[in-house]
Amino acid sequence: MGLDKSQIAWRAAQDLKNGSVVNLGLGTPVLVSNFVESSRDIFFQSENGILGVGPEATQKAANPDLVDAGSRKVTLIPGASIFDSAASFAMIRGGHVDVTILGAFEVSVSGDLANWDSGAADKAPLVGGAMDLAVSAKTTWVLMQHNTKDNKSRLVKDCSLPLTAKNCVERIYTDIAVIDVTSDGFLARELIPSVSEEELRNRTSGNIKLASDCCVLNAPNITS
Amino acid sequence: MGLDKSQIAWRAAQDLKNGSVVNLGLGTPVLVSNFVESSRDIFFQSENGILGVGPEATQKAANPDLVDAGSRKVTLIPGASIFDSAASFAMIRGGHVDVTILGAFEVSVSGDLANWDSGAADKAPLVGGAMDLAVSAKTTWVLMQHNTKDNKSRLVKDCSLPLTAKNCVERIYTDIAVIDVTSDGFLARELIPSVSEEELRNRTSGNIKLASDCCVLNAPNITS
Amino acid sequence: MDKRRQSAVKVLKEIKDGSTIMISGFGEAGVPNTLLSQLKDLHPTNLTIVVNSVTRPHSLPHALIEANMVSKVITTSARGRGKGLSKFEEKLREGEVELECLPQGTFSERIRAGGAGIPAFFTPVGYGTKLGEGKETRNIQGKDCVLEEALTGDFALISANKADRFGNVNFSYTQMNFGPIMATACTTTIVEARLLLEEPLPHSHIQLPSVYVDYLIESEETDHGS
Amino acid sequence: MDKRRQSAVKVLKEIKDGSTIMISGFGEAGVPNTLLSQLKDLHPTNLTIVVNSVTRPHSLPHALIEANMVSKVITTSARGRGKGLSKFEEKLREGEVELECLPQGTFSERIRAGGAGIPAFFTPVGYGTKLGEGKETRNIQGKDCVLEEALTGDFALISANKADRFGNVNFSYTQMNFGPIMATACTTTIVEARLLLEEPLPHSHIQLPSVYVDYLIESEETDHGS
Repeated sequence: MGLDKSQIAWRAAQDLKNGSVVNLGLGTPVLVSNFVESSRDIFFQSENGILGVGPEATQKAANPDLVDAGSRKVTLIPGASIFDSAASFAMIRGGHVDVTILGAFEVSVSGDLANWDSGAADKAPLVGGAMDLAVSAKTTWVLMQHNTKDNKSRLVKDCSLPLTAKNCVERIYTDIAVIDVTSDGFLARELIPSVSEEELRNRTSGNIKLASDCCVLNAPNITS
Repeated sequence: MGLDKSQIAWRAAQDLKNGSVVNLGLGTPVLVSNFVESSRDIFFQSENGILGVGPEATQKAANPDLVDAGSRKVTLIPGASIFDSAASFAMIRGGHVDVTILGAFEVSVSGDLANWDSGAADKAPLVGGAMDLAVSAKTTWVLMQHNTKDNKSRLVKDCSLPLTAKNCVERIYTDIAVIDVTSDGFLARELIPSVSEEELRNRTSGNIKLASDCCVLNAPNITS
Repeated sequence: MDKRRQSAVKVLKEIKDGSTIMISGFGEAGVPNTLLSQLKDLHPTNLTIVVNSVTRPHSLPHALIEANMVSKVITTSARGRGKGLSKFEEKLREGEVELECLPQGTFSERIRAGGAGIPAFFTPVGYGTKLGEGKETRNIQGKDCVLEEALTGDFALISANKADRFGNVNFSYTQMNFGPIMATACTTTIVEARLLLEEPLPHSHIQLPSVYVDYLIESEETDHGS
Repeated sequence: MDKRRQSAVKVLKEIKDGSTIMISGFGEAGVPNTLLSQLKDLHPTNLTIVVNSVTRPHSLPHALIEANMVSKVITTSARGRGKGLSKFEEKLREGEVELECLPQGTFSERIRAGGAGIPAFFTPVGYGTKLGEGKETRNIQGKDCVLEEALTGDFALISANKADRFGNVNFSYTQMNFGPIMATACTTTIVEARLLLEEPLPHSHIQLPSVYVDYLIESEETDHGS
């Protein structure tokens, strides 16, 4: 069994540096904030105009005017600020966000990201802030299932779906591994105990190697 | 005797529409605000970031943090707002200022304006917000002496000094006349009683005509 | 100077067929529901709407499309929720509505540029993607960019918290989103606010200066503080 | 997180010879005099300074030039007051200092672009003038424009009224001017403020968000309210 979504988010949270500014995408990425203690002074940016998103609001305290980019009613942490959308994307595009953590359909061996258009027939496009974030953040990480439901690799030689941005992903957290995108291809940094190097290769399209110091990927049990 | 600076400013003030947004340049233009009653709801914009500049502050009330673009310590009128320089020039360049009133060295018959570089040897340039204002305001008016100290016309066929902007001036208020810049050349709308049509022609370079309904330009005595 | 108006209908009647309308809102925050619901009744047609999202089938921006009032949508988020097609997606498939989908930062910046007198700008976002196709490209300061033009509109419909009679506006939390920039980019801006004040807002509370606002209408929503 | 520092000197020592420094201020409002006076003592050289005006001979930006610390000035207002030449104008004549003079809106927008990740933009301002010479031109949406590139810096020196330990900043009236945009456009931003607070500023008082601020120094000026 691989990691569940919360465990993938937990693992990514361990790599965030104290004091950094982080934008979380919808889905699994937004769970990352559950695993960051407030003492770490990490500021979550939400592209609708918040720096310093706090925990989701209780139903009682919920204010319909205070939502994050995923339309969750949220709170603010001490030191939070609010601004308009042009200022928010000036912040993002200007490179002032340290880490953006996004979901993805595919990531290529050269770090190309496809996460905005699933190619479903007649469904209209939805890009939101994904392109701005992927192009502009100092670091782009992806959280995703290693494989699709029909067992295709989401790590690929070339993306088959429309690109979000070229050459932007630095690290991928999947349900079975932590993988860096290097000039030499995918490099597994950590692997869960139940998956062998051979299985990892079989489940991955595109060139993948194990780092010489590749560790065991262990995540705690998380009950939500 | 022609109008003095206060009288030129007074005359221009008569043409401002109630409720308009107006930016005043240094020198004679800034005097225009002395002749606008607060009941007219005219909002003076100052390019350092004020909409709603009020009268100059008394020495007692002066706040060194509240200055206009001419570094005068000023007050705010009710409804005034303050913003940063990028927002201020977004307001100006975006065409949200109705009238800009500027001083000038020369105005050409096609409305070209020269008001930022006197051509003095070795003196460095100073452009400030003049180009942005002249290009972008819905209407650009000029207040200036009709002639230089050595009796050259400041209304010219072609500007000899470096341009501020092309084809921007709509109306000129001088010490002897009110003149529109039309596709047919300068058109005097008002002329002071002591100056004849012939004298106006002699004191003006470039094609100038008298409007068929040209009026007498009278200004009250102003003691400051 | 008093920009407050009793009747939204009277003001909204200025919106003719074929107008371009910008609509504020992100998620459920800052959507001008009072104005949109009256606009729907007035039913101008052939509108271009500029709005961040039309994903929610029960939202009023989506309702304008369903009511056959809209010929073009400029947005960042067009995909209907769920696997089936939304009414908008059906109209899109039938070619009844035109769509321009933009990255949200490009969407914001094009609107800001429209209000700020910047006719066009280069941005690295969208380069090498389907949304950058057909756009002029250039490498500037080492970055591959696409050229984007300013976006302007005829009417901005904005939701806010408080406004004074001069037209100065204050927003509540993330209600702000696209409101301030859309107000700068449109010929006529109509703001609905929960509280319309006789007395001027203090300058430190003003998030949208009066010069950008033409009419103020009382919102039918309740105040959520700021 | 606490960005407050006791010693301005320690922070300013990071400014090496050859750095590009943006300096806030319009008239006498918002000039970071505490930081500039200490910087003058530290005397880094070959600096490029980006500052709205160097017209006043007794101002500290002018003093940096007089002290032979500056090799290039990017400004909107270079002309010294009076008919004689200022020290800066003398150095300019002798070719000891380079000058780039910009329309103030272009100056502001290039700095904003630097902070906002917009590598270049078109503006109608300056077209057909001496300040537009040598710049690429294009007619867009009926307007003749020049192309302007983003401006960035190594250090921003900003004057403000209040700041909290996170680095959130509040300005007093027109003290704001170039402060917020310069802070976004520089790698390192140093803010001097009259009041440094342990408690966070309320979000509605924040005019420059913490992410843009690296160090806070107490200003030697007095509080003039906001």
